[in-house]
Amino acid sequence: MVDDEKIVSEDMGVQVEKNENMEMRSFGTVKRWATKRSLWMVHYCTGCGGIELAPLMTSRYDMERFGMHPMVTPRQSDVLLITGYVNIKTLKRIIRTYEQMPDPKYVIAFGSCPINGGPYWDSYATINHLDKYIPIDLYIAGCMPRPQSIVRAFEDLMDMIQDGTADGYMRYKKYYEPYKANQEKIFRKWW
Amino acid sequence: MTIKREGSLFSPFRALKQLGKKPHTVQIPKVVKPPAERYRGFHTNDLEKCIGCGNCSRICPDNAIKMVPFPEYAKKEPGSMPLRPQIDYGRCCFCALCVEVCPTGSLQMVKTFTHVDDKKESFVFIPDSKVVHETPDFVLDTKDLRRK
Amino acid sequence: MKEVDLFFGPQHPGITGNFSVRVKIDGDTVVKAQAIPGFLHRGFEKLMEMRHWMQGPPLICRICVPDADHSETGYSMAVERLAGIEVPERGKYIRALTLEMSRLSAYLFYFAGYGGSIGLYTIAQWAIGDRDYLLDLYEELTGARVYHIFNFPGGPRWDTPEGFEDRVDKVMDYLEKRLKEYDKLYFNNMVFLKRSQDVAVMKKSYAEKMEVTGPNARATGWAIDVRKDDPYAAYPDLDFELITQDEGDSYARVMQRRLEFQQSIDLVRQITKKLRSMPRGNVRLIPNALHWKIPRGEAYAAVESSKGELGYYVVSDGGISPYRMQVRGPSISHGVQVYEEMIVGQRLADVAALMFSLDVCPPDIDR
Amino acid sequence: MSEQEIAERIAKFPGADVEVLRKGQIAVKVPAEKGHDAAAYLKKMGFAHLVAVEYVDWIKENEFELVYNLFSYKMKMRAFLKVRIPRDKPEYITFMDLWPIAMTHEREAHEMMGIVFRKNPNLTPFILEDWKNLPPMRKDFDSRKYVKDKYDSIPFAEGGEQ
Repeated sequence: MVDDEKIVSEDMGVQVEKNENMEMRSFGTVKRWATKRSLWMVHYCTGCGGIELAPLMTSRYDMERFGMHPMVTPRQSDVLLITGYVNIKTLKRIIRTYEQMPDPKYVIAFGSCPINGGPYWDSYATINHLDKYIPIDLYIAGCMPRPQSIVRAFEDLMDMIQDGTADGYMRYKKYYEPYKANQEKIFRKWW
Repeated sequence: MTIKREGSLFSPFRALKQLGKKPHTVQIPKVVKPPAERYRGFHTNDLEKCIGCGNCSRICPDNAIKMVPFPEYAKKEPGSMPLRPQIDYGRCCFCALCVEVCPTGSLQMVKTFTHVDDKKESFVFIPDSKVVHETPDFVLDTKDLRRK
Repeated sequence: MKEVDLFFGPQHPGITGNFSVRVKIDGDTVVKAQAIPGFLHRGFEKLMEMRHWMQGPPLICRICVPDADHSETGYSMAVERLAGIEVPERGKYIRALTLEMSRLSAYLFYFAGYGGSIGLYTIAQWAIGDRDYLLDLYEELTGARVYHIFNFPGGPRWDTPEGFEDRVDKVMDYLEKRLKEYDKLYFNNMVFLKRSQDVAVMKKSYAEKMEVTGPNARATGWAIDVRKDDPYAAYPDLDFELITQDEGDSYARVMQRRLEFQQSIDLVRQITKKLRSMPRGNVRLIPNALHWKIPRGEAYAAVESSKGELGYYVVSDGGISPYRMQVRGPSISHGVQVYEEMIVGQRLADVAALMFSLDVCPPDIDR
Repeated sequence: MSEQEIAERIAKFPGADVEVLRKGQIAVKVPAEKGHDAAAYLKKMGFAHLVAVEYVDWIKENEFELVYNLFSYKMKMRAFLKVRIPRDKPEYITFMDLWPIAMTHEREAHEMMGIVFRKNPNLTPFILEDWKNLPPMRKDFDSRKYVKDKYDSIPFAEGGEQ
């Protein structure tokens, strides 16, 4: 068992190195352009904001015009939407989902609640600052944000991907220890 | 009021008829769909009119409004306080209770609603009468919709 | 054969909201199920003890997300009963208008969800798209799309804008026209019939035993409705008959909503007709929002939400905030125990479909 | 039937303290040991439906109050059957034999208030997960203090700047 784990982690190391090499070449620009044009998001509505995703995904505001589509599994997705407040029971699943997603991955937080608690600022069941536990690339103001705001956020995210400033997943690797320590303060046991 | 209980194999294809219709998709961001007249968006505050009473801060169910000192408004008129509201949009739930209890009517809500940023600090600001928002999207115009 | 444990959700596109079911399957037949709620728990009942009476509606509207107006109104009614205040006549009608529009939008969400869960994605596209016209109306009346924060203790916040009734009627005409197309595409569709007829039959006796309320109970032939049994808002003056079905299967549950959809359209038309003939202005009694004290006592108020009876039990100790407030979410009966029992013996493909057909709303179980 | 007539009929149950609250709502207080009998009596009388089980923490009197919210679709009347149990020993008997749905309500009351219902087989964790603190709906549980101690004390992962 131990040997297996070693092999896996070594494999991952090789993978990371390869990616960095690819970034070094000018091929990176093309790759980023291609990434931003086909963002698939995880079909996971974690809070009340999921209700505004429905008009966005369907005919009235039609998200597929931007090359975005809900994907049923996290392993094929690029974007994780945190749609509203995060309960501690959900946070565990969010972290699991986030860690399952392949690089590059982006997180957009909806509404007031993930920023500073929102209406549930004094609730014992919801965390107030989501960015203590996972890195977030973009915040959207509003309760709920209107579909226009969400579309704007997607556009901004695409611009950020093109610039290379949407680096949440790299920050997660860099600050992995503090992130993990914060997560462990919340949960007594993992599963 | 009963529905015929019979199915047909062609029922699913009836949707194809919709192909000839005009789409009802709102083509944002190319087309701007302005919000309604009563829409509760971000706040504006007439700093001259505001008397710093702090009613908004007390009624806020989310503890989002903090009164911050403004020394230049000190002793301007009797009964006014040198304080002005600072609003945290990481707390605000856009209920407009603060607008309802404002005795002078200086605190208002306007129709702009978009603020997207990667910095958390940008969600806390002191609303005043001119600058609705830090990002230039408060003009509902197609040209301004791209943040560049 | 070997039995397999399977986790359904919380990250699963077929699950309503954020919910999880742990099923034990034999082949693809479910032999045991355990519902795991709590992913949307926010502790409303605790938070309300720390808010003033008037600060309630901005928070409490979040109990059931697709059906926010019923949540606000139930709370407001309980507070009104405690304080002994009566809403002005026009206020009652505007309140009933928002409630019926909320029911329409929740039913459209329901059609979309059930259609999506059995593979009819066109319906999901249509129904959610049509729901948006109702949200536009809401935006015009209340100033927000989803959380309207409109029905306060004492009455609705504002009067209707000029010409609003005509625009409501226009949208109702549109929805009625669309409902005919829905009939052809959805309610007569072979896929829908095959997937829903004789699936998960709920008997009337079972519904009575397990205290199922709302459209699910009426689909079994049990004629109950809070609008009739414990009338509120403008419903005593409105003319409508209860609709019931007899079969109690998934088909009956969907058809129950489809028939009530038509009924709600008729009710909205009655309300707008009445609103036009009324003098404008007096809609709300405004107590002092900052220091409003409610006499000691307790009260219960229930509304017929799109999922069933949504009730609020409010206790006051004479202070400026509730001493205790408890919510009776409609899904607490049909979302946990009834769902766990009804799913046994169904196919795996129906786990999500049954959840939609019962209209389980996880946030009102968790609160 | 008016509220007064129904209240008089309920008052025939020994030990019941009946009060008409308002139109369509009657409160019935009984001693804790007679709660199950009173519930059976009310069920037989026509209050056949258990809408919810409410639980109130009266911390000054050192008691928990359980409110069985009953409804009669025939009489169109609600009855709140109230029993009080001591706060130090929060135990009560389950009403599952009268209304099967009481299982879920009692499971919730057990989790949120810490009341143990004897003979209820399913008092497993329901909504909360890994909860080791006081049951959250108790009055002596301070949510704001808990948030301050638990969530606000956690530092930002990326040096406090972000």
